[in-house]
Amino acid sequence: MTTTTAPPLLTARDLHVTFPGRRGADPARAVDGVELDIGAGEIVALVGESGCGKTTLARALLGLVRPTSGRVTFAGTPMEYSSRALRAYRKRVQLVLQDPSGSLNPRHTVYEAVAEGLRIHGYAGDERAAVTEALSRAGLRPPERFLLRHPHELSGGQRQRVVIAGALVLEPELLVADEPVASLDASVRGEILALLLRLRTELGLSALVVTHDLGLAWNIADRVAVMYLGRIVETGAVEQVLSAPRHPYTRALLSVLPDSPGEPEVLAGEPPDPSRIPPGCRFHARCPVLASGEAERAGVAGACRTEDPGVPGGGREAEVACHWARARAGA
Amino acid sequence: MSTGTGTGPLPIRETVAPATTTPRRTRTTRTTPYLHYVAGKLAGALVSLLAVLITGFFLFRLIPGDPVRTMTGGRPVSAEQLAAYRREFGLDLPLWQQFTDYCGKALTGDLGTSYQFRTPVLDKITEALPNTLLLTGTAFVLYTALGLTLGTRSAWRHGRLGDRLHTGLALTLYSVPSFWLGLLLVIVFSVGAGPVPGLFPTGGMEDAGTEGFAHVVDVAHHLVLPVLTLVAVEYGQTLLVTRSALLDEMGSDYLTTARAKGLRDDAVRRRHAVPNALLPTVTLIFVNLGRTVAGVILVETVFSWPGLGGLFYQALSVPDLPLVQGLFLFFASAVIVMNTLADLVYPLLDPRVGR
Amino acid sequence: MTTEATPPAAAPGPGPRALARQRRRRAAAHFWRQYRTHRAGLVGLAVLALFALVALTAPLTVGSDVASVTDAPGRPLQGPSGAFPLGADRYGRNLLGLLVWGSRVSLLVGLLAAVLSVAIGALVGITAGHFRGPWATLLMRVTDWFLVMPTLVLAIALATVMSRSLGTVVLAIGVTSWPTTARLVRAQTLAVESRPYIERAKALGGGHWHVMTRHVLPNVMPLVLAQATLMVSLSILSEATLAFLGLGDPSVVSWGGLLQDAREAGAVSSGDWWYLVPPGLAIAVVALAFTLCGRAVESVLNPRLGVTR
Amino acid sequence: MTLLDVRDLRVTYPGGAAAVRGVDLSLEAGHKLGVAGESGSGKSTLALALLRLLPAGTRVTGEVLLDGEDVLTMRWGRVRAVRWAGASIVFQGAMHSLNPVHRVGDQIAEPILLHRKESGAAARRRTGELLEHVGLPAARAAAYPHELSGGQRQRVMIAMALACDPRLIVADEPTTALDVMIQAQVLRLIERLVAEQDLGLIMISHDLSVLADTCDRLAVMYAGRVVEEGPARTVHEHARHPYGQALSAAFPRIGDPASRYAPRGLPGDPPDPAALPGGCAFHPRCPVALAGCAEDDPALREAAPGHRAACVHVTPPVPPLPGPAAPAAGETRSGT
Amino acid sequence: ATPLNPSPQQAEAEEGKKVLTVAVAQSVDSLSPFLATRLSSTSINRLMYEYLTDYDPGDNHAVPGLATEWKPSADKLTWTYTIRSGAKWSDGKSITAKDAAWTFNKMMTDEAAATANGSFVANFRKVTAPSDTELVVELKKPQATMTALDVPIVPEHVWSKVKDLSKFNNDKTFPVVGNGPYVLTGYKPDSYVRMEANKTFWRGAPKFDELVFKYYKDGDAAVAALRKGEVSFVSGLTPAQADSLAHQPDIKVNDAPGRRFYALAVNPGARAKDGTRMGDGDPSLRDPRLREALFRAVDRKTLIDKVFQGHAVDGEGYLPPRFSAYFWKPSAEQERGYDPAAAARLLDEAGYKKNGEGRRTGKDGKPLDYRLLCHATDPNDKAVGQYLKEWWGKLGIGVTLDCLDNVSDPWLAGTYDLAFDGWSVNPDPDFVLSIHTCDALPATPKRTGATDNFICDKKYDALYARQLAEYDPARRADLVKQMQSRLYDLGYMNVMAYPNAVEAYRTDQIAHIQTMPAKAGNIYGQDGYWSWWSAKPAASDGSSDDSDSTGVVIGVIAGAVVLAGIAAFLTYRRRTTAEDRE
Ligand SMILES: Nc1ncnc2c1ncn2[C@@H]1O[C@H](COP(=O)(O)OP(=O)(O)OP(=O)(O)O)[C@@H](O)[C@H]1O
Ligand SMILES: Nc1ncnc2c1ncn2[C@@H]1O[C@H](COP(=O)(O)OP(=O)(O)OP(=O)(O)O)[C@@H](O)[C@H]1O
Ligand SMILES: [Mg+2]
Ligand SMILES: [Mg+2]
Repeated sequence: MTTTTAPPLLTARDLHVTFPGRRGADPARAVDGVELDIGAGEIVALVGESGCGKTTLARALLGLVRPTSGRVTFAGTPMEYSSRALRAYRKRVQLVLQDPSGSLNPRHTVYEAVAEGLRIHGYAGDERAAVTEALSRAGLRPPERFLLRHPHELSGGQRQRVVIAGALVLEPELLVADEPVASLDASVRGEILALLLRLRTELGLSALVVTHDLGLAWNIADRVAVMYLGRIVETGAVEQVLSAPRHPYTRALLSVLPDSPGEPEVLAGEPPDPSRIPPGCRFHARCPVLASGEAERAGVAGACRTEDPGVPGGGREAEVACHWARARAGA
Repeated sequence: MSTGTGTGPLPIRETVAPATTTPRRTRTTRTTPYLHYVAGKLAGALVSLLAVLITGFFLFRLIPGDPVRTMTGGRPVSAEQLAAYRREFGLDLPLWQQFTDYCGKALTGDLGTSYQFRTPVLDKITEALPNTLLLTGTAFVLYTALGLTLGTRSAWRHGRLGDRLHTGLALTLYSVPSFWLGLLLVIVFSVGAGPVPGLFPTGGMEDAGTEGFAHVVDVAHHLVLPVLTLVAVEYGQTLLVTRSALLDEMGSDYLTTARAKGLRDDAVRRRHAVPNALLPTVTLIFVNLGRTVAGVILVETVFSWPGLGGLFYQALSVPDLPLVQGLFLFFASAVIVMNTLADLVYPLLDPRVGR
Repeated sequence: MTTEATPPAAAPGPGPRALARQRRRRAAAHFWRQYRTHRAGLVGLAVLALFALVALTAPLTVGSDVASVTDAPGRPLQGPSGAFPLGADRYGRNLLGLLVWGSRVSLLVGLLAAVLSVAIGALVGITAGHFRGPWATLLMRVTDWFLVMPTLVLAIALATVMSRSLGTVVLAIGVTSWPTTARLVRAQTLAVESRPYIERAKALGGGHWHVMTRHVLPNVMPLVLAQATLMVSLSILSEATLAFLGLGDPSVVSWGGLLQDAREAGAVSSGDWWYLVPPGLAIAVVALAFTLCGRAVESVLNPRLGVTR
Repeated sequence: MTLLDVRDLRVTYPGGAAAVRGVDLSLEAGHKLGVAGESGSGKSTLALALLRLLPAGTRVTGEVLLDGEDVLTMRWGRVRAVRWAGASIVFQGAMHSLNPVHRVGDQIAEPILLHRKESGAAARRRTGELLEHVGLPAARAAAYPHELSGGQRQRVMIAMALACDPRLIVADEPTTALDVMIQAQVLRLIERLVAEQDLGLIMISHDLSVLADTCDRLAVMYAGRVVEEGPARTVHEHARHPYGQALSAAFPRIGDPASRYAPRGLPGDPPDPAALPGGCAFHPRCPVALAGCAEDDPALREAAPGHRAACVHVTPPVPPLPGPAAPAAGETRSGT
Repeated sequence: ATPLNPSPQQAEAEEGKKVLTVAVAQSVDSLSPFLATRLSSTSINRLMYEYLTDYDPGDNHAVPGLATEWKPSADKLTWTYTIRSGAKWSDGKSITAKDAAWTFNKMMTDEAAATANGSFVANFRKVTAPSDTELVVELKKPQATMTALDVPIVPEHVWSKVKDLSKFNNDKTFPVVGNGPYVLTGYKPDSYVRMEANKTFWRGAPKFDELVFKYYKDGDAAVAALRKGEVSFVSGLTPAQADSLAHQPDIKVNDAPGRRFYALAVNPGARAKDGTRMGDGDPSLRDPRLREALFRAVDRKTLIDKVFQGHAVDGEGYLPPRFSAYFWKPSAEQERGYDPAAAARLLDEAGYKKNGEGRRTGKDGKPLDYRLLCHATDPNDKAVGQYLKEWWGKLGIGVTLDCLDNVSDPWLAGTYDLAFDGWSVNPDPDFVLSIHTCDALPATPKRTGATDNFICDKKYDALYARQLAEYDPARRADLVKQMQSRLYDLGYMNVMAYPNAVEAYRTDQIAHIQTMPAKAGNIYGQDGYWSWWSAKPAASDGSSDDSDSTGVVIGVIAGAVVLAGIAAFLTYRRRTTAEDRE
């Protein structure tokens, strides 16, 4: 996809989401200063390990959790949290969840599941026509065959298509997909991803795809944002970030993929805890570059431990929040 | 706050997952979460007790009529005497003051004086309490043991003949009114019916004038039928709850793991399945004490057992308001206390809760 | 491309209303097919049908005259005979007729109390499960409190402070027995609320009302239904208990009332079993039948209960 | 002698679902066999059948020779002795495979006490060693499962599997529920342990690339049957069965321009084991199915030395393959 | 006897003790004679403490008790009692007039002591004991009931130590010092009361060595216990129980005319002494013709046959026939016999016409509909209520049965139309007569009076005053009969029946027992201790004990077998499960 210079469709500026700690624990800063732009017709992949705040960010973008601070702007207007404004907003932005089986009410037929959005928004036109069209667009053809089925009568891939159809029927401008294929079978996965790509070409839909699977980003995304502990630490075009990662964390993520060449850099320790974010660079405690002394050699070890490397802008330029990477680039 | 179960009617279908949030991974320190948990539960219990106290007061103020007149039971009483009674029972004070007095007294264990016995209510309660404890305690131990054993067996071999028989019997006995069963037992085993001789005493707890070992045997002899009645109507509940709790666990992967380790079948059941199935059951058992309390009222009435249930029945038919109110408070608080105990014990059984 | 070509579906198919009807019919048929496999449930249903028939036709078969004491045809406490298959009560009334007549009150009170209790429980449960914050906490506190109260003690207390009537009995049972339902419904509501489709409904723009009526309620309904069935048996038992304790309405004939009459008349020790056994048996059988039906309904709706790997 | 030899294993569940339909496998000691396949293809069923852990009422036929001894015909007492001591299993979800109410140390020690008849103290010592072996401090023995993270729990499972020094370990999707990073940790750990202790390993996964990276040989299952079998790399990179091809294409190699903006998948739905299509079970989804595929169910055929596939397109003299990404248009597809 | 044998009879029989066990249904409210009001407790008090005078079991005339002689002064205001000399308390101390004087004075000065029997001393001016054998009571007004002072005399040397009589229940330290035929030796609330024979009782020691009142909440349990010989005596039998026991060997059913009357009371428009109206009784009931019509529709014979099943006597006058001296019945023209047709006619004449629905309407045009207050715990009330409802329903008058646990509130407040009423009558009828005087009305609506159902009639009051001052028994009896006649004519109290006292005892345990009145009298709750004092043990007392002990043995064996069976079953199951599955 060629980059355009039109203003982004959705922007998140300095977004924070903090969950109060339970029973005396510290509050969890699940999203901790995120800057992100999604342009019209762009597919952005948000990757990161488990618990880094991807889902929370996605929910915040939809207004399902209220950010503690920061702002989300959609098509130039800042998001409001009154229920009326939210409803209008949610007509234009749709969410697709990881687990299609769970996303469908087992008591609703496919028809009802798809028509739900229309009913909520008081759709005036021909409901049935809209539903069948959305279904066929999502690849369930002929749609009549599916209308009366219940979710349990569908395969996983079909269910995810129903969910996508339910989102499409409202003709949204942006689709936020939270791990849309993670629970699907390997063989079905490609089909759904192909569908997303097709929708982009056919309808000009933008998408934010949340995933922990870098291969998925490679498959469909234009741009990738790597998230670590509530913050985006590296962002840039897919080819660039995945072929020449600059942040040690991105490197490590790529290196542990089975097919990747070279020795895997397995990060020690458990996934980090958003209620205890380390000072300085939030990655420094697990950073292999710091551990191997390379950062020391680059003269940034001190900064790594004490200085926050900042937040990369959410725009199209490749950026990285790493003292060492910047030092190298500068060198 | 009690864990998510009901005193219910039929707990078979209770969702036994502790409804209170169970943080799975709070690892800040070892002890404070438990203390937090305990504090929460105790606070909850206190609130409940307070609610009981308030209800106890106002519920019985709803009764139409003048308590003093009830107290004198229609005997000719001079106005002076009535006034004296009113003063004695604090009924001449404004309602709010009666309420504060009542609360203050209740907190110090003074539940007022029974109209009919002219004895402090607390004395009547402490007098009857050991007898009730003996009856319910014995029944409780027996029906819990029976319910647990048969329940686990039924679930483990569910669908088999034994399971069907046990569940069937449990359901049937569960549907039988306890007082009716008690009466039938009296007819058959006390009065003697047909070839069955009257084996057991018809009522009461003891015969006058036995001492020592003979007295123990005597009481045990009197205990048989009431306990049998209580056990018969109550064990089904435990059985069914245990059974469904265990059935829920039956498909669990950790059981397959245990089998894969080469454990024998009954070791898998005893060591792995039962402890997990027990957790929901334990809460339920405690919560169901409320039901047992109710059952005791009927059984004690049918078997002339000199316990709290019988006392309650007597107090009701007068009605002896301070006694009814006191017993109400007592029953409710006892159940609340038991539930709180269960809540406090629960984390000791289930490491996932309250840590 | 996903699905192979099939004979094209009958052109512009039925409208959404018709679809919904069709679906409901199918669901009912499916339910019945499943239910049929539960033998105990079928037995329970048959028994209930029988009792319902007996109760409904009672005005035709026995008529309200059976309850009349002045026209009582038999001798007091007359044993079973041809004319009096179950003997006579202490007024010389035909016990079989009374049993039939009493089924009306027992079933009615049972049903009403169960409906009341389940309605309160469902309302409280759904609200407490859906809304968070102080309101839900308060509701649950109240529920918890009612839950730990010895139900019968509370019901007795209520029946004592109110006047003797069927309404009182219904109220006393209904008002004291709802918390179990509330608990269950709340747990179910919480479970439903944590399902992703609720998140999806919210993301589609659905509000509280939408979520509660379109998603929570339909998912809770089966549970409520099963619970109601089980509750009936409990209510019938409670009614009998209250009547037995003398807290019922003495001027209507109910099974519990008959038992109390029997006991007051001293039927237990004088060996007049026909006065004592049939009403108790009727209570037990109906309660059992409702329980069996309830369990069958429950296991149809929640198959996990019965089957495991 | 081969450590494990499975011959014509068939498993039918009580409901009539034929979950495994004639599987032959063999594994030498010290080797690692990967079993791949989509959900429901019968991988876990196969694993359970090896130790006769299937629920009562399941019909199992064939032979499972463990060190020459047929597990399926053993007395129960012997089966219990073989379990864990001869072969152990690391189950799919560690969260659920550990008993939540017992400390993990006790759970590890349980098979030791049972099979080795060791004293409590010795078992405790061994438990500590095992935990340290898998990279956990011995003190964690006192923890309850819920106090551990997913990766730690999976390591406990592995430590438990090693407890009685079995000759064979079956790892059923040991990493599916885990994060990429933890998955890598666990895979390294398994590789290391297998290499150190000369164990036989059967690893089950749906991720062909993971298996190819870890195992020596790969078997691809479809609808209860092995449809392709051969050296891991070869199967991953040059699969001969159309299903194997689809599976390996599902996980793109980063940097491979061919897969950029070109996700590949397999149309159609996974089959229902209770109502399998006739002929080759794969034919309804097969992009290269022939008319005869609906009737004949091909057996495994030699595609190359040590590499077999069950597809009519496979002929022993290696023919040029139809390009995996370019199935000829729909004309070969059979209608249903 | 085996060590397993807990039977008290047997245990005592070993030592040669004869035990009489009596089933009681009412729990004891208090054992203090100053507080006890229930029949169960006053009967026990009667056995513990002697009164000044007793009633003859034959014809109820006063006979010496603690007092051997008594005489009024000429002005009728001073009574002098000679106290028996030489009699001793059970602890050996002598009984003197001082004890009696202390008892009465305590009741006159201590409000708590007046709780139970205060009415007896209400008219006393002063009580003194000039010597050990002389008790002098000075009255405010003449009082004919001075030989019917049912006041237990307690030992001063024990009771003067009690601090607060309102809290002292006399049930903590045993044996309790007394002077009656039995001495209280043990009490377990709601279980039993145990008494031993007082060997030094002046009238002679009882024949049984021990008397146990055993508590049975449930009447059926008590009857079953009698059947098995667990108890020797049961009272308060229902007709069904009596009938079934009648055929039992070794059991004698004693069906004696009771001392109760069972009546239908009408609210005459309740009012206080100051004239203020109370309650909300239906004004139409003040019409005597309506009341008569109501009562003429009551078929007392059916009630006796069906409800009491013959165990009652048809009600006529106010006092039961048992008290022959005072018994009165209406003359033929006075009598309101059963005649529904006449009743309907009366109503028609009085202008209570039937409306379209067949219901009688009152003067205000509204249908007549009355509330009938009944005791929820009394089966007879409920049963009779059913009949009344149907009978009056046929007349066109509606009735709602208001069955309450606590009837005293509406009763005392006058918020009822009709009500069931009934009193146990003492040998001296003064009390049941006094409750219908104007004087018994409450002073103001806020107060509680002694009145029964607010009847206030000048003519009746005059007769009452005359009889109270009349010390000649025959003339007094005549006045009492006139009062009953007046009461009958007023038509506010309609006695329907005199329920019998239906009791049963084991003839193999009790050879003989005194009834009161001697022929056709009752046993439990007599006006005196005659029954328990006179009861003679049967010679062959013990056959039941054997069966009892075999019962225990069989019970124990049965229990053991069941337990063993369960254990065997469980172990068997365990073994099979272990093998046949994985
Ligand atoms: N409602 C909540 N209350 C408290 N903490 C929460 C809540 N939701 C999420 N968190 C915490 O916030 C952090 C980020 O969670 P999030 O679900 O966004 O992660 P994720 O990147 O989507 O992880 P995964 O890949 O596992 O889905 C986690 O540590 C989580 O525990
Ligand atoms: N207890 C059972 N009863 C009936 N059918 C079963 C049972 N267990 C599994 N099956 C069926 O057998 C088939 C194979 O199941 P299995 O669990 O072996 O698949 P799998 O390859 O391990 O899948 P996954 O990747 O999802 O774990 C599935 O279609 C499943 O539905
Ligand atoms: Mg997530
Ligand atoms: Mg599996």
